[in-house]
This record gives sequence, structure tokens and C-alpha cells, in this order.
Amino acid sequence: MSSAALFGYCGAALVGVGLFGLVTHPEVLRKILAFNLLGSGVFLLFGVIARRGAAAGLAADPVPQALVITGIVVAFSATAMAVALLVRLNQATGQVTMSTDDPPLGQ
Amino acid sequence: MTFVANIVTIVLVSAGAFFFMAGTVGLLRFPDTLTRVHALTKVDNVGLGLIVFGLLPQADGLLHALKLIGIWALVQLSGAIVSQLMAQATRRSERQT
Amino acid sequence: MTIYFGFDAGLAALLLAMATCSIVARASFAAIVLFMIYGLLLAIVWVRLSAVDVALTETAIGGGVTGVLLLGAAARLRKSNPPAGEIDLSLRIWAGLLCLLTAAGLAIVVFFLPDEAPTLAPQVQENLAESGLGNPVAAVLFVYRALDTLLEKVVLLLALVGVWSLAKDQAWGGVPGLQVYEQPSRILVFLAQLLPPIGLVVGIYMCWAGANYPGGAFQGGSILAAMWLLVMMARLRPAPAIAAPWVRLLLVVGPAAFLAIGFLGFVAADSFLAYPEGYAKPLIIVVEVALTLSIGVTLALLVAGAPERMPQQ
Amino acid sequence: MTDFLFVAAIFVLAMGALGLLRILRGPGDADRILSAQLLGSDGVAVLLLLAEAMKMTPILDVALMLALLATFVSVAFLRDAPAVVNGHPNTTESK
Repeated sequence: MSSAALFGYCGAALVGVGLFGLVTHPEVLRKILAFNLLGSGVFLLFGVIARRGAAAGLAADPVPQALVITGIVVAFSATAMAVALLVRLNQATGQVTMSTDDPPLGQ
Repeated sequence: MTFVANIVTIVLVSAGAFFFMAGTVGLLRFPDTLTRVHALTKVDNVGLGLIVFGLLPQADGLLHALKLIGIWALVQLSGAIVSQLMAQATRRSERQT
Repeated sequence: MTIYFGFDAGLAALLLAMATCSIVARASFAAIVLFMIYGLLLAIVWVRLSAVDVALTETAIGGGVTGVLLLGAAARLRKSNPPAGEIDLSLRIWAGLLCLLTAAGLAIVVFFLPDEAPTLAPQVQENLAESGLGNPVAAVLFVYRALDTLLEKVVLLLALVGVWSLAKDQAWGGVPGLQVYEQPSRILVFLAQLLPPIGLVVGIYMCWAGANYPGGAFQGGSILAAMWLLVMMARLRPAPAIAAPWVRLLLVVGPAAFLAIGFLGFVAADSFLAYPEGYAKPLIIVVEVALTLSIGVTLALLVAGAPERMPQQ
Repeated sequence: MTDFLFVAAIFVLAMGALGLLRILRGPGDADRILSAQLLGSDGVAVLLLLAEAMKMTPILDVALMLALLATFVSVAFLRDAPAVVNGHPNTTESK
């Protein structure tokens, strides 16, 4: 097994771990964290594909790398937005989850 | 000449790695937070320093060597200040409880 | 088994362990610390995949700025009651199975990747000389996929507008509710005076080096953001009111310069975002410098959050 | 030489990993921060070693970035220190 394939399996496992956290954690902050883990797993798969595409004297294919850099930036934007929504939700209702069992807004 | 350089690298990097081990052992075995901070500073100063000086003979060009030393200086500087902050915070919370 | 593979296997195992621990940790604070360590390890993985540009971005964003953003949120939510009920066991087992299936599916895809890996590296390398850049990743970002890069900066701005729009009506245009030190000690103030000049130099260096070596506007900008946040957290300078004209100007100068040069492409070259022959490199550097400033300000304000109070008179 | 540098990198990384046991043991959040800081220093050392072993000088820039950002992160860790550090391990742990 090559190192690239190893990191590929690692990325696949990270997607699984992140997805698990995303579905099972009631706290929104932990969901956001898990979503970031999931995303980085996907990025890692891109990285593996870039590494396998090494050619023409380059150690890795630059196109997937550029995609990943854009992806990291966009993921950060989404995270910042989600955190701001969460903080506002908490200010308005005192909740840290999105459970519907809690009293709705305004009561 | 490269032979001598390689020997220097191997000796110094090994010595540096030893200090990294010492830092970890200190972090795990020392009894309280303040002494653990102490263990950590040895890693920043001596451990990383030895590794940097070990890598210097392998550096190609002055700029490369200066960058290595610059990184060490930065880690040392910020490590020292952050350790101070950490110790302060610990002292403060001990006084409160 | 070679020694390289040994290193990579150890690294991968550690990475997975950190990810798992950060999911199962009980306390949010511990989970975030673990997530930041995970970001650091992931940066080393990117180095091992020979993707130094990505490693730089991951160090800055994955471990650094995202971590600080989450820490701030955790500190603000700490006073709230923890959620009452946990999701029951059978549901968790089902979720676990589903996730296992997803991971297994992806692993199978990795296993059956074609031996002849498709690659665009030769095309990039062939046309690299025309762009005048030495860094192939920067060439992809600013020449071949310039539209994506432009839109990515717009997404950053849109996210910031989104964050700001969550402010209460009376706080609109006010000061972001960034968590700061209540009583910064003298040592902290010293650090906040000492580090930003160093960071500024490194940030400019990253932006400058980005044309030919790994680095670039985003990496440089994120260092600037970190340094500014440090100054604000140590209360050397307060967070600015978001209505301040200089803040607005810095936010848009990067995307505006990019867009202007894009439209220039209609006139001077043959299409939108095309660079006139021979001027590619200087134009790209102008865009990168402007973008570095804008990205620094945008990232810092995204971490600072929605405005919460009006500036004190 | 390359092999030796990789062995050194494995050793330093392993030491950092061992230090992470502090995160599990605690008791205070200050101790968790300490082991994260130790791993930061280990990360810088590993990157320096890799830069030489892989003959890729730009990796030094990653180490530089890490050194800067680690300081920034430590300051953020300690931001709400009086409430977090060491004092009441139970209140922070049981959440």
C-alpha cells in the first residue's frame, strides 16, 4: 500500500467519524465541529487524488490543490456564519440545541 | 566534509529529540501545573534549539539557515511569554479557590 | 516497510485518534482543543502529500482561526444549560452503522482508483511560463480558475454580511461582541505589542512569496487577521465599529481590485478576467496585495462576530 | 541521512502523542492546553525535520506559520482563564 492510498483510507474514515458526530450530537456547536471534520476528510480525498496525479515534474496535481484551498476558505465562511447563528439563537432562547421539545421562541 | 556535517547533525538532532522526550515525561510525571509548565519550556528552548543547530550543517545557503534560526527564536520568544501567561492564570485561579 | 511509510502510518493513526476523541469528548472545551491538534496533524499530512500551499492554509484556518472562533462560541455558551436528553442508544447504533457504510463506500472508491491517475499537471506546467508565476497552485488560482477565486472572496464577504445581519436593530453598525480579556496582564500586552510586527512581516512575506513558492494572499491575510485579533483580545485597540468607513473600504478593496482587473480583461485582452499579454504577473501581484488586506480584515471580523453594542462616545 | 531524519521525526511525533495523554487525564483545562502547546512545539520540530528529509524548503514556511499561530491560539485558550483553568475540574468536565 502506498502512502497516498493510506491517507485516502484515512480520509474515508474521517468522513465516517465526522458524519457520526454530526448526526448524534445534540449540541449545535459540536455538530459544527463534526461538520468541519467531515469536510476535512473530503479535502483529504482530494489531496490523495492530487498526489496520485503527480506528473510533469510536479509532486502533485495543482488543480485539486487549488480546489481544496478554495474549499477550506468557503468551509470557514460557512462555519463562521453557523457559529453566529448559534450565538444569536442562544441569546434569543437560551438554547444550545435545536431540539423541538424545548419551549418555542417567545414563550 | 559531508561526513563530518552528517555526524554533527545526527548527534545534535538526537540530543534534541532526547529533550523532547524529557518534556513529555515531565508533562506526564510532574505533580502540578506549574512544574509541568517548567518541563515544557525545556522543549521550546533546548530541544528545538538542538534540532535547529543539528539541521544547520544540512542547510543550503545563508537564507535557509537564517530562517531556521528565526523560527527557533520566534518559538523561544512566544514560548517564554505564553508560559508566563499560563503560570499567571494558574496562580490566579489557585488563589480564588 | 520503509521508514516513510512508518511515519505516515503513525501520523494517520494519530490523526484518526484525535478526530474520534474530539467527537466523543464530553466537554466542548476539550473537543475544541482536540480539534485544533487535529488541524495541526492534518497540516503535516498535507506536507506529506507534497501540498505545501494547502498545508499553510490548513495551519492558518483549520487549526488556528476556526479553532479560535469555536473557542469564543464555547465560552459564550458555557453559561447555558447543557441539553437535557441524549439520543438513545439504538438510534446511535443505527447512525454508527450508516456512517460505517459511508466510510466503507469511500474506502472502496479509493481502493479502485484507476492506476493511470488522471492529471492536469502537464497542462498547468506547459502554460506556467505565460502567467509569469513560478507557483503552479497560484497559477491555477489566479489564472485558470480566476473566476472561482473571485467568487470565493465574494462568499467571504457574503458570510460577513450574513453574520452582521444577525445583530439586534439597536446594535446595527456597532462594535462586534468579540470575547476579550477582562484584565489583560502586562505580559499579555507586551506580547500583543511584540508579535504583530513580526506577524506583519511574515504576512507580507507569505503574500510576496506566493507568486513563486507556496503561500499567497489567503495565507498572508490569515496571519494579518490573527495578529489583529491578538491586539483586540489584549485590548490594545478596541474592535472597530462595523459602520466605520475605513473598515468597509478595506473589506471591499481586494474583491474590487480583482473585479476591476477582470473587467479590464474585456478591453485589454479578449475576455473577462483575462490578463493582457506580458502584464499577467504585475496585475496578479496587485490583486494579491489588495486581497491580502481584505482577507485579513474579513477573517478577523468573521471571528469577531455580530455587532452587539454601540461604540462608546 | 534521510532515513535518520525520518526516524527522528517519528520519535518526536510519538513523544507529542504520548504527551497527549495529559488531555485525557486533565485534571484542569490548563493541563490540556499544556499538552496542546507541547504538540505545537513538536509539530514545528517535525516540520523542520521533514523540510530537510523531503528536500522541500517551503515546508519551513509552514513551521513559521505554525509557530505564529500557536502563540495566537494559546492567548485565545487563556482568554477566559479564571473560569477555566485548574480551579473547578468538575464544572468543566461534566458538561
